[in-house]
Formats: sequence, structure tokens, C-alpha cells
Amino acid sequence: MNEFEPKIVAFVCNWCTYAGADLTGTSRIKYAQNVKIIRFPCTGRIDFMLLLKAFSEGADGIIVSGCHPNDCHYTSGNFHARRRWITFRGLLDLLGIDVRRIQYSWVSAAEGAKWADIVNTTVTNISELGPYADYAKVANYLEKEANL
Amino acid sequence: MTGSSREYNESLLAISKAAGIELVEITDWNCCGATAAHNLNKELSVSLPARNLALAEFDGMEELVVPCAACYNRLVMTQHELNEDSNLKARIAEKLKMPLKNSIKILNVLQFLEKYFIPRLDELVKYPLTYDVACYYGCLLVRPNKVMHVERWEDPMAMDIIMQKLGANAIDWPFKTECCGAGFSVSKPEIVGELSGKIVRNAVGNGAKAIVVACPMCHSNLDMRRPAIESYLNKKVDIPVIYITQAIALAMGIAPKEAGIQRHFVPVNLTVNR
Amino acid sequence: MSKIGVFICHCGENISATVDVEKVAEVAGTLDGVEYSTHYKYMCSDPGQSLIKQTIKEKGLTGVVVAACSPRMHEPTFRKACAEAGLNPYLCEMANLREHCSWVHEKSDATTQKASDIVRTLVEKVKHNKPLQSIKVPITKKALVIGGGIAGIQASLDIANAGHQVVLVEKDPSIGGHMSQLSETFPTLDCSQCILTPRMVEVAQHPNITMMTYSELEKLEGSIGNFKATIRKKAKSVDEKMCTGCGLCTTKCPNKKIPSEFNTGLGTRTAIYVPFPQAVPNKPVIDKANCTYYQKGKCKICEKTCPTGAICFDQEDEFVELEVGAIVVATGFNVMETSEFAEYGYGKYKDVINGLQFERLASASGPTLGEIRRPSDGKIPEKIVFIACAGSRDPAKGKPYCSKICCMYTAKHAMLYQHKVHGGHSYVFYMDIRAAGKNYDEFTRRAIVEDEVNYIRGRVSRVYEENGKLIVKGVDTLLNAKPVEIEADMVVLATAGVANPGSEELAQRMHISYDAYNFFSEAHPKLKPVETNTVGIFLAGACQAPKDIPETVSQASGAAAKVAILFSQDELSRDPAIAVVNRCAPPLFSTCVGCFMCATACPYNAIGEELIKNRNGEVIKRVAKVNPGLCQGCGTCVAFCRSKSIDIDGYTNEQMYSEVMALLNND
Amino acid sequence: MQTENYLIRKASFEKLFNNLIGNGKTIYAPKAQEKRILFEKVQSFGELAEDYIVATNSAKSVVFPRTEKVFSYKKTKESTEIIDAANDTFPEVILWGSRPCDAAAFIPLTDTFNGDYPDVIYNKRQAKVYVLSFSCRKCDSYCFCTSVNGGPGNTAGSDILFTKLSTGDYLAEVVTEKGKQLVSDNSSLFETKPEESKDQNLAQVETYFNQEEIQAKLQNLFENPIWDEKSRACLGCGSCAFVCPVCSCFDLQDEAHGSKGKRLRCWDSCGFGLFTLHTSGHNPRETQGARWRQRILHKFLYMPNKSKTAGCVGCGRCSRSCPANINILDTVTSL
Amino acid sequence: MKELIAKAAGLLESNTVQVVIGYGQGSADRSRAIFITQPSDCEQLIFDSRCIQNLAVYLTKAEIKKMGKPAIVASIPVLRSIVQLAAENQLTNDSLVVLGVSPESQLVEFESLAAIESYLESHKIEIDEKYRKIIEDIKAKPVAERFAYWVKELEPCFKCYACRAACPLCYCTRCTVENNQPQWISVGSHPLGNLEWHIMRAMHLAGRCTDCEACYTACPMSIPIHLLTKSMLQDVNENFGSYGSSISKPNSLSSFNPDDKESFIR
Repeated sequence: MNEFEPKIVAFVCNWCTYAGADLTGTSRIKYAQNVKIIRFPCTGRIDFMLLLKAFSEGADGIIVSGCHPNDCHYTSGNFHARRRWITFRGLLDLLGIDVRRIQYSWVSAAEGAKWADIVNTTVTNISELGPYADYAKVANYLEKEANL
Repeated sequence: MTGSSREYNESLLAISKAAGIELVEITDWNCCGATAAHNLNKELSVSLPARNLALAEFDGMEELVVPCAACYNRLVMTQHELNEDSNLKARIAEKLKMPLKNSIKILNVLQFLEKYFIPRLDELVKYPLTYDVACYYGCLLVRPNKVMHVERWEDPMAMDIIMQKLGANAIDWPFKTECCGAGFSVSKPEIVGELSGKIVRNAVGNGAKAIVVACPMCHSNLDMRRPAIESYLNKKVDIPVIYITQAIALAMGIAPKEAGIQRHFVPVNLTVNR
Repeated sequence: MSKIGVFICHCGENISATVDVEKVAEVAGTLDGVEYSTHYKYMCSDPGQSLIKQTIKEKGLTGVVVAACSPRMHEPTFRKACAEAGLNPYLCEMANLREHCSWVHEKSDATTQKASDIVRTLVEKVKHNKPLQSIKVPITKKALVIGGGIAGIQASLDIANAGHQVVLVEKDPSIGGHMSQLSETFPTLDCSQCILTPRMVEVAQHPNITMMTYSELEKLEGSIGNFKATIRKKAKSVDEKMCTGCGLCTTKCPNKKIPSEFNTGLGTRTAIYVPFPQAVPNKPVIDKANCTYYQKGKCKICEKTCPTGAICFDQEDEFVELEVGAIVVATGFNVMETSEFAEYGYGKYKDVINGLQFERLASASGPTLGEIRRPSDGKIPEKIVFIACAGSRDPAKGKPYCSKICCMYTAKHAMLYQHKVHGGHSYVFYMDIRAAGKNYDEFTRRAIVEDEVNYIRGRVSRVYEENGKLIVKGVDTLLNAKPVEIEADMVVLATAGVANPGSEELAQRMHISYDAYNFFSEAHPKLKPVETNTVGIFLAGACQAPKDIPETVSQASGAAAKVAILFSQDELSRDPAIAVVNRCAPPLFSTCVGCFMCATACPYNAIGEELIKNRNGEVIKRVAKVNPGLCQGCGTCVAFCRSKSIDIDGYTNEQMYSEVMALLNND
Repeated sequence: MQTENYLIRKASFEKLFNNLIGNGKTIYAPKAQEKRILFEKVQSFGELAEDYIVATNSAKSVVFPRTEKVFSYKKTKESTEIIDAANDTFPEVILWGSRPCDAAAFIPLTDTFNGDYPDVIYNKRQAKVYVLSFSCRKCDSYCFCTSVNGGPGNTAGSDILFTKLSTGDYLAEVVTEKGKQLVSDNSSLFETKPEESKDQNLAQVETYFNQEEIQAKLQNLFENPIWDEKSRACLGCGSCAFVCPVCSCFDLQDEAHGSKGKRLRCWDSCGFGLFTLHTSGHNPRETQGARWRQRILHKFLYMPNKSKTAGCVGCGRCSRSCPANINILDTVTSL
Repeated sequence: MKELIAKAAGLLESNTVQVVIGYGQGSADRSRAIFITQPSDCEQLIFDSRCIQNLAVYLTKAEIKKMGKPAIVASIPVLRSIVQLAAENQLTNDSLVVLGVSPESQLVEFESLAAIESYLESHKIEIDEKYRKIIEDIKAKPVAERFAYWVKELEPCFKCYACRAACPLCYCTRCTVENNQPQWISVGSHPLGNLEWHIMRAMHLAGRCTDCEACYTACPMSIPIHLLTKSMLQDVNENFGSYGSSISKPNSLSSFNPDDKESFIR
């Protein structure tokens, strides 16, 4: 493998960030290929376990993005999500799961450029951090070290 | 309080003594920087009062009685701003080089009287006052309301209630919180004449025999600037202006001299029915 | 075993220019569960769509992935196509190869790789898609309109004229609202009652409208299409059917000194009364609080005088249950009382009045028959001062917002005054003149130029009485901020428009949200100005924010249109992507443990409870239940559920999970 | 074979340890940690726990790991490729410092895994395990090995049993060929057998009941209120089964990753409500009482009926670990 | 103690309750939860320093529910759990009788669950300084070390789920780990499976945990899992101004404040 290409999964809400990413496309703004988007109805829907799964399946970084506060299509899904993220982040940090690898953001349907910027900066940051070897080691325990 | 408004100080001490309340002066207190400072230098305008607060706390005081309305205003504003902005608080404490809890309870004269005199007025009042008075609050005691939290700040009642309890009849008049022009008292005295003039005229017009105040600024404008007032109204008005503390002193039967009644520019000849 | 068809679109050059579509199609073909995979120049074109339909039929596909543009663009198109080919539309998903791939990346293997990854991910999702039926909710084609002001009247008439039943509920004895109190209306100065009363009569006579005056909403249950409203009909103590409205009773009632609400306290009424001559219905009610009989136990003069024996003192509040499909809330507004202004005399001064009171003075049907006379001594004021923004835009008064109508009605008041009192002097203290609207600025100009109203830009600090005059102390900020004093005979405060008392409780009763000032909140500040966040409940008029008449009427018609649209269908069909609480074999029945954290999290109050009973009808379990009529499908509840007992169709746990898995396992 | 007895000096153990490590054997032994003593992989002699009755966990994971990969697979559209995990790469393991009860447990355990057909993975692991036990000088109120035909100096299941003598040196009883081989590999460390017998150097473990009598009693105790009474405080966790050296129930689980995946054998416990839950929703062991009964009957009735040895070696671990202080001895003695 | 025994016996005699859940003498000088149905047996009730198991866990267990309406001996941690259970609609005023035991081992009676809540106002959750320190120290480590530390700490976990079984708030009839469509948590007790399980457990207790430490006490491997919930309690309290929910207020995690502060969302 020549140079490290981080795998990044983006969990986004349908109404703001997904539409924002659409706008990035229609405005033909280019960004890195590393990020692949999974579409949710609302950030309120995003289960924290899915983020962990992304890591255990080999993601090096994660983007979670939704509507700006007060813009939620469902009025308060993102507020609930925000509380969940605040708590979850604290826990991950205690556990030494690298919170720098999860980029949270608010990207509205009008912020195509911002989306591109979020993606690119995240890709740069994760590239600097390198592959998430620590987590991979844990995730692949049975393949690699298990005997007892 | 030791200069132009000695009588305020004297009367306050007099009634407190008579009521058996000890007031301690903050050791090494400094000017609160009223008017001038907060127009020129925000940080300074906060540090000056902050020092006094710190000193008072240092002396182990729980309550700080501030007779001068201007000082009161600055101290309360300062306490408010420090509580709003922890960084500022930290900076100031740093400057002062002393701990700053900023939790001391600040009382103006009215609050002080409310707390320590009103409950006991019946026993304290020997010679009820009988005449009509106009209670004048001015601005410093009530504004800005978002900090002072005076109920009915456009038409405060604290002083009125005290005066009623002293037996006097506090008239209902619209000028309680009108501007006396203090801000201009040096720069544009003629404006003071006009503004204070209207206050006096309205008080007299509503049948008041005396104007009761709780602020040295108000007092000096309504009393000391009487010539300017008279020239604006172009007629002589002899309604006296007394401090609430003096009113109490009289009602308690304290010798007028002790309450500094004789120090006014407009002679006070209020008959106390003995 | 799933048989999935993958259809990759070139979108002309848009996708194929940077993505190797043949390659993607080939890779997709190798995926487990993929029956057929192909690419085509324009999938959304007719031939493209028929290609899909044909394959569905020939290969008997169980799922379809169209890899083309954004689903936000063409999902409906392709789902429709699938449906036409007999495949449940919800078994079709789109892979966004254009907006999220070809348009944002350069041509490269990585780009093609990403495209394949996206396709694979959606293939995995589709494997877990379930056929869904769009939710059908039957609609009761009957509307409830709350509030009989101009907003309620307009909405009722529009809905009724669209051919639907309407129940109009008004808390006062008569409909008409504030508009019936107004004198003339800006900017045309036509008489308010002249344009309103015909509408009121029309309401009364309309075959599709049932009017319930002196009544209030007590309770509201259900959801869009099927609300159940309980209305409290307050006892009028007069039998509506027997009463002819002759009015004899009102003339005979001994209690004549009761301040009239309609005349804002400037006039009086009797205990048994009709609020105003043109009232609809024009039948009296007894105001128990002021009625000698109810208070002292004897009098009953009205009963004796009534020719038809319509008076019945023992009448009691009555509760009526209504089944309605939609609700228009038009409860209107109110104005601050002068007594809330200490600086202006705490309402002590009789001649300091508010705008609404001035309307009554200026009204031909008012207590002074339209002559401007001081409430104190009935003299005609020679000097009158109007104070705009009394309360409005004043945080200290807790009303930082602009009441919007005051600039205009103040100009109107000043004008009316100038017209009625020749040689009179009028002054208006204002902050800004906000006269945005058709012919509005021209109107205020006219007041200033033609009617010589003195506009002073500045605030008034105090109003006080001095030898019979009202001294208005203010400042003129345009004349280098000089203090000004005006010795006026009368002062009119354009007091802020405020929410009606009790609107907070009403909102809670209806589960609609309201702002910091208790005005009801629209669902979206721009795009849903007449909807509330509870579907099926709409807003009209000043209950949402202070509004003038034209704006109110158009919003009312807007709300009515929304209702008509809803009623144009027999049943409501909604996107089935909503939450469901799981069911499983007894004795468990559901893994839900009924902690109801989902319910507290739901933005739509869509989650209620369900009691699971055994054969003997004993409750054995209490679980959450989603009301499909209310659920909007955000899925917040799903992420909350610890036992994973609630899930959301279209974005199920299995679907999202397998997407993550597929996205990252690409070898 | 005929048991051979030797003497081994205290000082020689470190030597022995290092030799074993030297020959590339993995050593598994009670390791002292701040709040617990656990059987774990140890690298150096210093890590060995000195003073313990039994380790908190059992030694069974050397032959029956708590999570064992059975095979892994890779699906393509056409076929599914299976990679069997039962290969010969299992390490040679020295189980060091096990107690007679730990050693004895391997007998019923091996029986279980060689029932209707032999378990390949288990046997391959087992073949490479050497059991070096140390007899007990101490016991506590949880111990009852003597009630289940065991004892503090019991050699059953061990390859070598060491017993500390009054001199501080050890008696080494070599029970099996495996043991013999270890001795010959390190012959310099083993001297001629001491005069002193081991008996007075063993802990006094009280005998609370007779296993055969209990077995007989249980024949007709299936329907009995005692099961509910004794299990009422039971929280339904799996700690008793997981610390038990004999419990061998497992659950097969697939871990899928897209088109790849693996099948795992994971410890399971009859204490879990889900253990017997049917898809229909019906659960033949509806209550914790029924589950507790199963546990007791399985160990003290079914297993001895089937394979002569009881399913309990009296180590007392389950009682020590139980968060609700449910005590197996307490239940059995109260029958 | 006398008081408690008398009260308990009284409740059984009057058939106000059918079972009394309390502590009794267990084996090996440990205490054990006992379930008394006969007034005369109330003499067996004890309360001393050994009685630390959180009895509230039994309130939601089917086997115990079958016994009828319970009275429960409740020290402060148990009271907290009871309030939380009530907040989650698992208990109502008439579903049990609470025999409170004050920190001074005095019997405290309550006329309603709300009363318990107000009583707890004066016994607020406080994260022990000792633990605050430990948590700080862990957080002070470099991220990789922190991770290694926890992987090591969780290594002995063999998923007996004693932590779950002992927790009064883990009353789900089907835990997420038992959900295999999808398989949220890797079932095996290997490093990943253990990590995922303990993260999920902590997250599911966010805003709910009442800091009773039952999970830690129950763990046969003495893994310091209570540090996770304690740190989470701190976070919830610092960020949302309360340790969790009460009967009257919604749970901190299922409610929100539009002005919630965070520093990490772009």
C-alpha cells in the first residue's frame, strides 16, 4: 500500500446535511473520495452503536452531521442528538477511543461548500492520525492473537 | 458623607445608635468612582467599587449599608457585572491582590431601614410626623431596573411606606423618579435649575410640606441649588428637603442638631408635635 | 433469497464521465443476492424506466437499486415505476452516484471504487427492505374553528363555501372579535362594522356552519383527520330556541352600571345583555357575576318581562363532543392595559387610554357616538398626544417585539381626531414609523402632511397631571434631543398587542407549541406559516403574532385552503416511514418494557401507551404505542430505545446496520 | 501407570519454570493482582501467586476457552469457503499451580466433550496440556471437595501433584506419562522420594455430605419447593457457571462482516433465562427456580448417572462469586 | 432494627403486603437478600455494614412480582433506584411499601414515591473525591495508554452479565446484547465484545445510573466498570445540570435545552 487512504464513514441526516452534500455536487465542488455517506432521517436517529460498529469494521474516521440547532426538520431531533453526542464523547474519551476521529458538524442544505470543507479537513486530520490500528487490533483479536 | 452631606451621615448614625445598631466603617475604603470612571474606563469603574467590596468581606462583614445612592449604584452594578463575567472577576481579583467572594449583601438606606427599622418603628417612633411629604427617589436607587429589581420601579413605594409609618402622609405624585439633573449639576447648572425646579413645583403643587430624599445628589440639587430653582420658577419656594434618616430622627425624638437638621441651605422648620 | 436488480445510470455524461459505469455494473453483478445488473444512459427516461419494469417482471426481482442521482431528486419517480411493475415501491432504493460521487470527484479508479461501494451498500440495505403500505387515515370532513373574530369568520366561510361542515366556537356571547370594536380601518378609512357585520350574518346563516358562542374548547384528543374535541357551552341562562332577541329583558334589567367589555369600560351594560347592537347571535346572556338574582337570590325581573319565557336560571354548562378532521385556531390577541404603565400614571388618569378604547370613542356606535370626548369630563380634547410603542419593543416591559399594527392605527387615530375635532392639535411620539404595506406609507404621510399631525421622534418618559392638564414629558431626538413637554387634554397609548390570557393553557390542551410571549408557533417560520407542529391544526390571525386585518384575512384563507386540501381526500395517505413498537410471541408480547423515554423524546407527542390484556381482560403489560397519524418518522425514539423494541420503517436497525457493514467490507 | 514419587527442592521450582518456558511452553498459572488471583498466562516465575486457596476463575479455559473460533467463512455469489479452526497450531500449555479440585474437574469435562462423538478442538487442546497441581494446605468454608470424592491431596486429573512438606521442600507425585516426560526432561531437579508422607501436610476439609446419598435423594426431588426457596435471591447471571471448572455449556454464534464471518463457540449458562427460551416464546425453564434445579440435578444426578463422576468438584468458586450469596453447599446440604 | 422488624411484621399481618424484601444472614458471614412472607419470620431481618446489595433489583424480577405486593428495606442507594424506577414507569405508589433506612440506620417511612424524591433532596448523589481523582488520572493518560488500560482492565470479563443482573435499572426483558438482528454487540467475550458491551451498558445508564455500585460489587472479576458510569454521571451533571431524571422531570437524555453547550461540533 503506497500511502494511507483513510476510510471515513459519514452519518448524515436526510434534510440538511444530505441535501447539503447534494448541493456540493450540483455546485461541482470537488472533495476527497475517502468519505462515504449513510443517510438517516434525522441525527436523532443515529444510534451510538453504529459509530462503534464503523470503527470495528475498519473505519479510520467518522463524520456525524445534521441540521443546525433550531433548523431540525423534526424541530428537536438534533437537540436530542447533541445531548447524546456530548455524553457519548465523554465516555469514549475516558475509554481512550480517539474522539479526534469523530467529526461532528452542522451542515445545512445550503452549505454545499461547508460540506466539502468538512470532508477535506476531516480527511487531512485523519490522515495525520494514521490508520486506527489500536481499534483494529482489538477488533481482529480472534484472527490475530487468539489461542487461549 | 463627610463633606457636603454630613447631616445624612450624622442622622444615619444617630438613629442607628438610638436603635442600638452598630455600623462599622470599612477600613481604608476608597472612592467608588461614580459618574466619571464608568464613562472613561470600564475596568477602573469596576475595580474601584470592587476593592471596597473586597475590603468589606475582608473585615468579615455580611451586609454593607451604603447611604450614598451613587456609591450604592456603583457597588451593586459592580457586584452584578462581576457575577456575570467570571473572567472579569478573576482579572479584578488579580489586580486587587486580595480574595473577592463578591457575595456580600449590599443594602441602600431604604433597604436598611426596611430591614432594621420598619419592624420596630412602633416602639421607636415617639413623635409621629403629621404633615404631607413628597418622597423623592431620583434615579440611582432604582435604575437600571434589570439589576436593581425594584418593584414598580417607575413609582417606587419604599420611602412612602416608611414615611406613612412615621405618621406623615406621603403624597401620590408623579415626580418620584424624575431626573434632578445631577449629571449636569457642574457642567450645566441652569438645566439643574429647570429639572429640579419642576420637581419642587410639583411637590409643592401637590401640597407637600417637605421633600424627603435618600440620595446626596438629589439633596444637593433640591436644597443647595434652590437659588437656581427659584430663578427658574421665578418665585420663592421654601419647602425644605430632608433625608429620610433625618425624618426618622425627628420622629424618634432625637435632638434636631444631632441629626444635622441645621445644616441645610433651606431652613427646616418642621413642627414636631410634642 | 433476495433477487435484486441493480440499474446504473450514466445520466448522460454526468456520471459516466468520471465513473466507469460498466465496471460498477460488473462488480454489482457479482454481489450476493444480485440477480441482474445493468447500466443505461438515462434511467429516468421512459425507455430507462421500462427497462426497470420489464426486468422486475422477467426476473421476478424482490428489490431494486437505481444507481443514479440523489434520491431527493428521483426516488419518487423510480418507486412509482416499480409500483407500476407490481413491485412494492418501498423495495426500491437509490444509490447516489451523481451528487455524492461523480460530480464531486475526478475521474479515477478510486471514484469508480467508491461508486461500487455505494451501490453495494444500498444493495445490502434493500435486502432488508420490507414492503410497506402508505398509511391510510380516514378523514372526518368537518372542521373546528376556534375563535369568532375576523380570522375565524373568514376561515369558517372559506371552508364552508368549499362544501365542508364547520363548527365555529367563540368564547364571547357574540362573534365579531376585536374588529367589531374598531371604528374605521386603515388605510382606506372605511367603517369596520360596515364591512364586518355582513360577514357575521353570513356565518350565522350559512348552512354548513354551526355556531357555538359563549363556548370554549375543554379537551382535545386524537390526531389529524380524527380529532375528538370537547366543547364547554357556558350556561347563558337564556334558552336560545325560545329567545327571539327582542331585547326587552335588557331594557328592564335593574343592574345598568356594569362596565361594558365591548366598549372597553368606557360604556356600561346590564347584567342580562347583548354585547353590542349588531351582535350575532343577537340574543342575550346573563352575566352571573353581576346578576342580582344569582348573587342575592332574588330579582328575576328579566324572567317576568320575557314574553317567550326564554330565561332559565337553572341552565348549566353543557359539554359537547365533536368529531372533527382539522382545526383552525383563530383565538386572536389582546392589548396591554394602561394600568401596566406606571410612568404614564398606572391607569390612574382617566384620560390616559389605550388604542382600543380610542377606537370605541371614535366609533359611531360607541359610547360617545363617535365624538372624541374625554372619559373624565366628556370635554372635547383640544390637545391630544399619541404614544406609539407603549410596551412594544421594550424589553423592560417584557415585550421586545414590534406589535406591527400600532404605527398604522396611531396614524389613523390622529387622522380621525383631526377630522372630528377641527382646530385640534395632535402629537405622535414614535420610535420609527413602520408603515410597510400596500398604501400604508402613503397613509401615514397623509396624516403628517394633510392632517398636520405633529410627529415627534422620541420616547415619553412620563405623563402626569398638573392643574387639570396631562403633562407629557418626552424628548425630540430629531431636534438635537431637546426635552419636550406637552400639556395635553388626552393621551392615547398604542399599547402592545399581547397574547390572549389563557392561550398558554389552550396551546397545551392542543399540544401545539407557543413562543415566549404565548403567541402560538407556526411549524416553520417561512414555509409553514399557517401550520402548527401538530399536523391537522392550523393558525389564523393574531393568535400567532399581532397582525392587521388584510394579513389576518389572507392567513385565515390560507388556513382554510389547507383544510380544504386535506378534506379533498377521503383518507389521508402518509409516508409509511414511521416508528413501530415491536411485537413478539407470548408471554412477552413485546420486548418494550414501558419506560416511555421514547415518549418524552418524541417531538410530536406521537407515542402513547397500549395495555396488553390477557383473555380475561386483565392488563398484563403496558407498552409504548406509536400513533401513526402523528409520527413524522424522525426516529429519535429508535436511538433511545435500550431494548431495541421500537424501530422505524425505511430506516430500520437492520437496514442501517447492514449499510455500515457493507460500506466497510469491500473485499 | 504406577505413580512415581520424587522430592523437589523449593529452590528448584524457578529452574523448572524457566526450563519449561525455555522449551517454548506456554505457562498458565494463578497470577496475583491487586484485587484478585486469576489463572492467566505468566511470563516469569515472579508473577506466580504465592498464597491462595483457589483462583477466582477456573483453569478450564486452557482446554475450553470462553470464546473459541470453530471456523471462519467467506461467501461469494457461487460458493461459501470454510476455513476450519481445528488445526494443530494450539500451543503446549503447562497448567501450573492448579489445585486437586481444578485437576479433578478435567475428568468430567473431558467426558462431556467425548460423549456421542469426540470434540476435535477440545481433544487437540487437551492433548497439549500438562497439569502440575499443588495440594492444599489451606481451605475455607466454601470448600467441600471431600464431600464429592475429592480431597486436598487428590491426584486425579493431575500429571504431577506437588505437596509441600514440613521441611519446606516438596513431594512430587508423578501420575501420568505426560508427567513422567516432564520429569525426565528435567531429571536433575527431581531427587529420590522423601520419607515424610503428605497426609499431615494437607488442609482439613470438612465432609458435609455424601455424594452418592445426595444422588439417590435427588432421584425424586424434581418437584420440590426448595428450588424456588433457595434460588429466590438469584439474579440470573452466569458467574457460577463461568467460574465453575466443570460447567461446559456453550452457545454457537456467528459473527458476520459483510460477506465474511466466523462461527464462535462461547460459554453459556443454564442460569440465563434465554438459555432455554424457544422461538415460540415458550420457556421450559420459566423461573430461576427451575434453572437452579437444573444446575443442581445436572451436577449431582444426571452427570454421575451418565459418567460415574459428579459434575461438581467442591471447589466452592460458584458460591464465592455469587453476587447474591447463593451457596451450592447450603442448597445441597439442606436437601 | 426493632422498629423495622415490627413495621415489617405489621405490614404482613395486616396483609398490606404479601412479601418483605430485606437482608438476612447468609452463608460465610455474608448477608443475603431474604423474602419474608410470615410475620414471625421478620425476626430474621438484619441491617448492617454487610447489607450493600441493591435490593431494588428484585422489584422488577418476575419471580418476586409473583409473590404479591412487596415491602422493601431501602437504604439511600436503594431509595434512589426506586425513584428512578418510578420515573421510568416501573413502579407506582401502590405497587410497593418502602421501608427506608436512613444513613443513621433509622427507619424512615414515606407516604408516596414523590416523598422519597424530596427526602433524597437532602441526600444528593456525590461522586466520591477518591473516584474523581482516579477518573482524572485515567483521563490524564495519553489516549493510546488510556485505551490499552481499559482493554487490559476488561480482559477478564467473561460476560457472565452479573453487572447487568445486579443493576436495578437493567430490567429489560430482552437486552440489546441478546438482540441478534442485527447483532449489535459481538457476543464473544473477546476484547471487542467486552469493550462494546461495557460501552453500551454505560450509555444505556447515562442519565439513569444512580451510582449504587451494584455492578462493581457483583462483578466476580472485580473489574472497575463503575468508573464508566461515575464519569458519565459527572458529565451528565456538568452538562445538563442534573444527575438524571426524577419522577417529575424528564430524563436528561430524553430531554434537551436549545442552549446546550458543546465545544466540538463544527
